[in-house]
Amino acid sequence: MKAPESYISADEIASRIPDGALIGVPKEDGGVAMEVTRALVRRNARNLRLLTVPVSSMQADMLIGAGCLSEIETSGVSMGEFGYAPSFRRAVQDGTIVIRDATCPALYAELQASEKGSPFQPLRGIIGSDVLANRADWKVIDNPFAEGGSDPIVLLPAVRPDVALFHARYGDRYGNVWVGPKRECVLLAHASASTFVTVEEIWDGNLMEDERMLAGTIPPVYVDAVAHAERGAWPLSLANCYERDGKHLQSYVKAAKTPEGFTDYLKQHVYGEQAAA
Amino acid sequence: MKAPESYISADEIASRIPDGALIGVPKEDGGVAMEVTRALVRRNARNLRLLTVPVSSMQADMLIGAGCLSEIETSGVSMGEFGYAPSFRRAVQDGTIVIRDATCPALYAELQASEKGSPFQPLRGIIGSDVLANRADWKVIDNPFAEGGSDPIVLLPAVRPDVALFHARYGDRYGNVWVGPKRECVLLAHASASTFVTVEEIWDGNLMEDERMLAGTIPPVYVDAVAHAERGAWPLSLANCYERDGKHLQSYVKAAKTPEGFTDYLKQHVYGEQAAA
Amino acid sequence: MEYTREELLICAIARMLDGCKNIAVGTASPIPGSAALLVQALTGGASRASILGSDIHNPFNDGGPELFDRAGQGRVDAFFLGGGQIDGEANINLVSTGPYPEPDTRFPGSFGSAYLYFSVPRVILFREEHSRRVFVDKVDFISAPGWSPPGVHRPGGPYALITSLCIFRYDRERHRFRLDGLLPGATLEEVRDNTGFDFDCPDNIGPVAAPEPDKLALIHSRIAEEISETYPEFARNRLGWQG
Amino acid sequence: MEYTREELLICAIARMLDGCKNIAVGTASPIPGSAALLVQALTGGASRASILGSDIHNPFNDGGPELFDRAGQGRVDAFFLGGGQIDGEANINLVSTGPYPEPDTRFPGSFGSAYLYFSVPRVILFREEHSRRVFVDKVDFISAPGWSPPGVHRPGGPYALITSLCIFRYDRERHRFRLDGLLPGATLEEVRDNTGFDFDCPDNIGPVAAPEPDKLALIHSRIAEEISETYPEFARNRLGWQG
Repeated sequence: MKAPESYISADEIASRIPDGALIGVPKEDGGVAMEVTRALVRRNARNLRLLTVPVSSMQADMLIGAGCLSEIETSGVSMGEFGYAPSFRRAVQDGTIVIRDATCPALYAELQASEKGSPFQPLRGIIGSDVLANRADWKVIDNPFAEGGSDPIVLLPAVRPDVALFHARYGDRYGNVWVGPKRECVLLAHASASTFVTVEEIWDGNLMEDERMLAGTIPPVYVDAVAHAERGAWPLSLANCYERDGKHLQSYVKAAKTPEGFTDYLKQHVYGEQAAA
Repeated sequence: MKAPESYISADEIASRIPDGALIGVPKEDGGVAMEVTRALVRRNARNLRLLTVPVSSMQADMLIGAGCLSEIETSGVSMGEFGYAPSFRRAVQDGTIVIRDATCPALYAELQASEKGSPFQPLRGIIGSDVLANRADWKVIDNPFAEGGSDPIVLLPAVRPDVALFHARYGDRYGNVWVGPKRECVLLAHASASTFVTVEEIWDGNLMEDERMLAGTIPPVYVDAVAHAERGAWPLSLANCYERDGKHLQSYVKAAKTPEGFTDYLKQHVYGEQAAA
Repeated sequence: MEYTREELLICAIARMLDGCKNIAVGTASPIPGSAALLVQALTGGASRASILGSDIHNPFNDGGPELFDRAGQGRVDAFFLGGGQIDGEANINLVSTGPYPEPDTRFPGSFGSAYLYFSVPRVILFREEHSRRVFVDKVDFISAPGWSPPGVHRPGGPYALITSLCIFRYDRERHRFRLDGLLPGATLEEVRDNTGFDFDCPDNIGPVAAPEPDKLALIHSRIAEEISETYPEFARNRLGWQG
Repeated sequence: MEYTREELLICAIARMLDGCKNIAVGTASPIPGSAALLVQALTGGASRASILGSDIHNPFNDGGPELFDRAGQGRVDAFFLGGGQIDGEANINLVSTGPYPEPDTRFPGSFGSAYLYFSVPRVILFREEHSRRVFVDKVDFISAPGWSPPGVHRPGGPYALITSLCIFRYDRERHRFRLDGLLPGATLEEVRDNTGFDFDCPDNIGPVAAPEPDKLALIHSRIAEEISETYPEFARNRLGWQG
């Protein structure tokens, strides 16, 4: 089915994400907008700050390798069974990127506070870790509901990304996008100032009017622009649509181990004529 | 389709809700388990405490009229366009029930704290209201993230219902229930110690294996027992299934205006042979 | 030009919603709902109406907390509240009269007022019964206060009060209502006689502006149809909808 | 009876999961995942295995926060963690070696450890490389501490540490590991030589108990098949699955 006329392209989305923006993105299997990620590299984006919800793989690594990021807040960047994330590791070791180490539920809590317009959310745990010791923006208070004795608890501040960016399974001509059970994408859209989405397929009909699709649909009040990008998560997976391209990921990890190899990879797969070959 | 053998009856659910239990229920259009409500009246339940999420109509009113409740925490009990809730009004005015007045988002916050295992959740607003003045269990602290000057904010304690009780559109033979976009029911199931559900229809297949149903499905890890109850929300509505029975609600309101009329109503519609006529 | 009281109020409210991007309307509110839909129609959708109870005119789907979350984020610009009692400082009482918790008359409860009154910039109070029973000097129970002391985070608050006799505007600096216009047939004396609180009044209080013809035409066609989904009897009996 | 190291470890872990109702297994964990599935099979589902990355053996569907919410409620009884470094007090480091934030070697990050180590009663540390590089006297960065002072809410914590040489149990009172059993071929001396922290050791340290025949049979049939969905190569190469 043809994309609605209101849809823009992945490159147009990239051009609407300004340098310096704080971008929230889902984890590897959550619907990663890789086509827009490549477009950000192509448009030579700079000083972006990435908030991974709560972890990332190739998306973060590629943006770091291409010099698009000045900062990353994350609970982990890894290529999973393909090994460590080469550009991430290099940049942190060389001190060329600011890293804000977090732990998964703390990142959800920061977004949930933003979703509610609350200044903070409490979270158990974390106390005594160097994660907490290195986060001046996280606070510890005494639980006011504790009975007898001190009961320290961490408060996470609300974090409102400038942009939520993800890839969804369906979009319709009314501006709805369907993420199914990927609640992280719903959270990201609710918590962020603006939301850009690529969709794999065009849904014939109104997703908000289909009782079965409704629970997994994000309505247009939260969505600023949609692009149609077939295989838009490639080489990562899209649930119930395609698996990740393990061979390609392996070759990426191998290439990215050196800056030269990474540059060659970009030439071939990002600047090349056909990215999603 | 026949109900799975693991299903029990609405009356069995009522018998598994012990006297004194704190029961969380959704609002009028959220899937109200009216058949179990009638069964609770039939089994002469006593000292139940009701937490309405966040408001209620006939369910709360009938339980109050029948003397099943000792306490209610609510943001509002009303029969909507059919007028005030007669048993609720009478019981509060006569002081025969303990009322814990709340405001809608505070009730969500109390459950969300329970869902996360957090001791509390912050919420803006409320300050200076008599709602807050009458809730010794709600606390006000100074927002630790405020820059310069005092910034009071309310903290709501986690509230964990003993029982979540609601009516859902579908149940399958694997113990899954489908509530579609009724996120309050998901929240209730997550936040409560146990969950009892009546379902309108039996779904042929596994709801967790249907990509389109997945986002609206509550898996069996949260569900303690399911009953099949056709028109189980009657005389209230079930989304995309049936409208509320306005004529019946009107006759209920009229009857419940006196204790005698209420007793007659119970005889006819709760103790009678065919409740959902 | 002939028009009904409902049409007058719909147009008056629509003027108050000027510039609001997101307008939310609660239950049992056909007149505010019609006004919100009117503004949505007039702005070509730039103003978005969210009618609680409507399947079509409600662009949300994420359950009960969503409205409050959006309000907390500053994403709801206008909302409507009523009150069993309303006093001169715009404190509203949706709970009970007399002593608490064992009152003389119990109302349903505070609903979302104790939150939305703080978070929504333009809260329009709508209470048709204009009597000293409703408009009191001091409410018996504050479901939500009309104003808050400095230091309390409060981007929202009361904007106007609409009754069957008149329209008041609320002065947030002085915590007082100011009479803004009379409804057809109502007099200043009648308003004073039936209002239990003190309010400001300009020297020459005039009538509420009549509905604009283009708005009236829209109300009779598209708006009547749209609101009929949620309030069929109102659309038929009050707006003459024959669909 | 012949068995492989993997089969031994699966059975050893399964014993540690006795009585756990909800067992969650994170990514890249085929051996813990097999153990969890084994316990699920042995208990007829009374113990429930939740394998991250599995479509079938994951009874949850509400997105990323759900695991942490459930753990916070006490609804997760056992979980597995690793560590780039682990020290004698069971502090774990998933972040980096050397100075922070510009380290010598950067690992992926703390993931959920700083939360789950506090909330899950039985956290089993699993780290096959048994070397002084991994098992250090003091970790360079504490992703999650092995113990907390009194007053810190902490229902969870470390339970055991499994390596390619041995199994340690953790003493929560003394914040120390105690050697519990040696893997086939490993000696106490070898463990001492390759462990950078001090640990307790009973006088007669014996081997880890051999797999029970009924468990071995299950592993070769049902468990191999079940784990093959998430870890096909592991099932094929390590458990001999030919499905």
